[in-house]
Amino acid sequence: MSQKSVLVICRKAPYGSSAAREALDIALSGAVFDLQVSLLLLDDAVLQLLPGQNTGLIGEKNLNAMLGALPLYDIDQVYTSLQSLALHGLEAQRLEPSPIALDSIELQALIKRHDMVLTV
Amino acid sequence: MSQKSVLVICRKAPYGSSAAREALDIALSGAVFDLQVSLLLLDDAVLQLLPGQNTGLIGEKNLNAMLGALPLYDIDQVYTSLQSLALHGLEAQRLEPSPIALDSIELQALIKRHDMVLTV
Amino acid sequence: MVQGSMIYTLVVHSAPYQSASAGTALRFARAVLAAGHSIHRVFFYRDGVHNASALVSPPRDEQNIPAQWQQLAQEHDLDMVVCIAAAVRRGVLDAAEAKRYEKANHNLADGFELSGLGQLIEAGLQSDRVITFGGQR
Amino acid sequence: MVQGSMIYTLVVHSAPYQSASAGTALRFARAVLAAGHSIHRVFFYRDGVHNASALVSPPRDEQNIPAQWQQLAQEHDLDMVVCIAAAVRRGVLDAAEAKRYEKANHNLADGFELSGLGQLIEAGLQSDRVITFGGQR
Amino acid sequence: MTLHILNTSPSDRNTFLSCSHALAEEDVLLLIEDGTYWLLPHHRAELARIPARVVALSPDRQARGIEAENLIEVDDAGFVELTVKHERVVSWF
Amino acid sequence: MTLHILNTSPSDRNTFLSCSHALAEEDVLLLIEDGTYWLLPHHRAELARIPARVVALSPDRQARGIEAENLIEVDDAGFVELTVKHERVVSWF
Repeated sequence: MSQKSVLVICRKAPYGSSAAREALDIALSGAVFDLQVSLLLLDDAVLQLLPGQNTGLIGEKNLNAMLGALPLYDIDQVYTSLQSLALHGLEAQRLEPSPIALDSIELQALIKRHDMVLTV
Repeated sequence: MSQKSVLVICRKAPYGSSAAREALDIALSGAVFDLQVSLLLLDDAVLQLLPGQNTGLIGEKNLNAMLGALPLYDIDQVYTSLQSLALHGLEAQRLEPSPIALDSIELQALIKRHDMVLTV
Repeated sequence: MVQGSMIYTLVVHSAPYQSASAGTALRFARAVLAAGHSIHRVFFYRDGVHNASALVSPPRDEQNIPAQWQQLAQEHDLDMVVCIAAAVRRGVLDAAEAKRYEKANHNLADGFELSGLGQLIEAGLQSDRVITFGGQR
Repeated sequence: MVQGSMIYTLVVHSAPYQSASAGTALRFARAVLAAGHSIHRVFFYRDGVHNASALVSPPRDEQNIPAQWQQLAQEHDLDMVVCIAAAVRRGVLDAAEAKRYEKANHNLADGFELSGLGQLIEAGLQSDRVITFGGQR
Repeated sequence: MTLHILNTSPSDRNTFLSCSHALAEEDVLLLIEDGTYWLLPHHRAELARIPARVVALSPDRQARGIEAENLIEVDDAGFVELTVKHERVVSWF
Repeated sequence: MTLHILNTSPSDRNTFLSCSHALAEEDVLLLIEDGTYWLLPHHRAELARIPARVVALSPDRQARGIEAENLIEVDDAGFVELTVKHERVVSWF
């Protein structure tokens, strides 16, 4: 069997629910099993990339810090859409890790080049 | 203790989750305990009032039929907002049971005249 | 009770992990008690019934919300009621319900009690403030 | 297996009552099998782990989704895996996990198995199609 | 070709917009659960602007009391067929 | 006077709109959890159009990496005080 690729899509903010954390867990699992993993953060999920998150008072782990560890798992690139950045008025270069922002055509191409898509 | 009034607000469609059903259960409970109960269906909850629901194939009970039983519990009036009707392009008189549609001022007044508000 | 103190009822609609509101409700309960107010009842409804599971077992570096409710209840003698209709549908049973439904096991944590929606209505009648913590479909 | 038949993996993210998607997943699984395709695995993740609770006890006039999964699995020898990390956090335990976490009871229904996320990845590799059924925050 | 599945009502504009941006012309959009509310007359014009083909899941539409005029729909077996015909499936919820 | 509590992000326009229609001038809107994303610079202008006073829950804002410029915020004790000062509470989620 040839190496399959998986696109993990998350659309949720980091602490409103466990979605962001559990999307990340899928991405890391895919990487551990030597799949080619891409992480696509759309809509509220771009908020996972806001710097300066300080979760001490709400008793949650800092998800942004966990996203910083993605390169250790050979997930070098995080994607978002121009539309998602515009939704919250964010600039890619001010986010951590800084995502690649795709237009519609590129978004469609990203989906097309993956064998499997898992939305969380 | 004088008779208290409770406003039950639901904003969810009938079958996407159990929210609509469990909002109705609270309203009926309040009525059984002799509270003055008002039911306010906002946003997607107006969709609970669409006639002709046929739930046989999805294995759920017909929620619209259950709403028809509200008068038996002395909950004679269901409220919505003009904004909620406009959201889905619906007319109050074509809905069952037909709700009273409130503008913003009336909505604020409805909230103000209840002792307690429970959102589901 | 301090002067000007109030009586609260809290209604919890979400499970831990499902919505941040499960954690917010717990923080709010602590702050209410710290301010000298009293809590007449915490009522767990909808998916919030999972806050009363004895089997929730988070990793050590994550908060255990059911355990924290239990501890708070013990320290302040809280009345924690879980809607029985919402709970049995979702698989949260005490010994009596387990027997009624012929289940070998039960999982309602100590300190919680299954009862009807009437307990929410009654709590509303007895309280100055009723606050709902929700956050799901 | 009929000619042109496909291998599926289904991923279920929501609990019964939480989202209609719990019911949709079950209907889809039935239709997949009726069409002569095969299901390599049904993987229960996030709040979907509650589909595997042995304690769910709906009123008689409501569908019992966990029981229906069990029946379907028995008829078609389905492999139903529940994400262990998602499950123990939410209070869905088998006997081994109950022992590990020192709980007196366990509640994983027969026919379901707790295992790691690797089982989702492996299923994806073995399947022609992977379909996610979700619907919550 | 990708099958996109949408299960959110028109009140969730954002899920619809993200889904429609991700839809290629040769893709198909399947409306299920509360996604079938997109078939209400009020929402048809916006739905029609989607460049891809749109299909609805009939049991879910019927449950909600929505009329079936001028639309292509499938039953659960047809849902399965759609997943056979498309190389991958993306769920939007 | 009513305290309204909103915990949804600006991507859920509908919850925000319903809440703002229900807000009387003398009411207060408390932003908690993902509702604190309304404090992002991009959303401030729309938030400012609300006729009522707006307050944010500080621990939730800090967790999300949102800056606190020019806004009134409360800690958990302040949240409780707000519920004392208002006759009733309406939660929007």
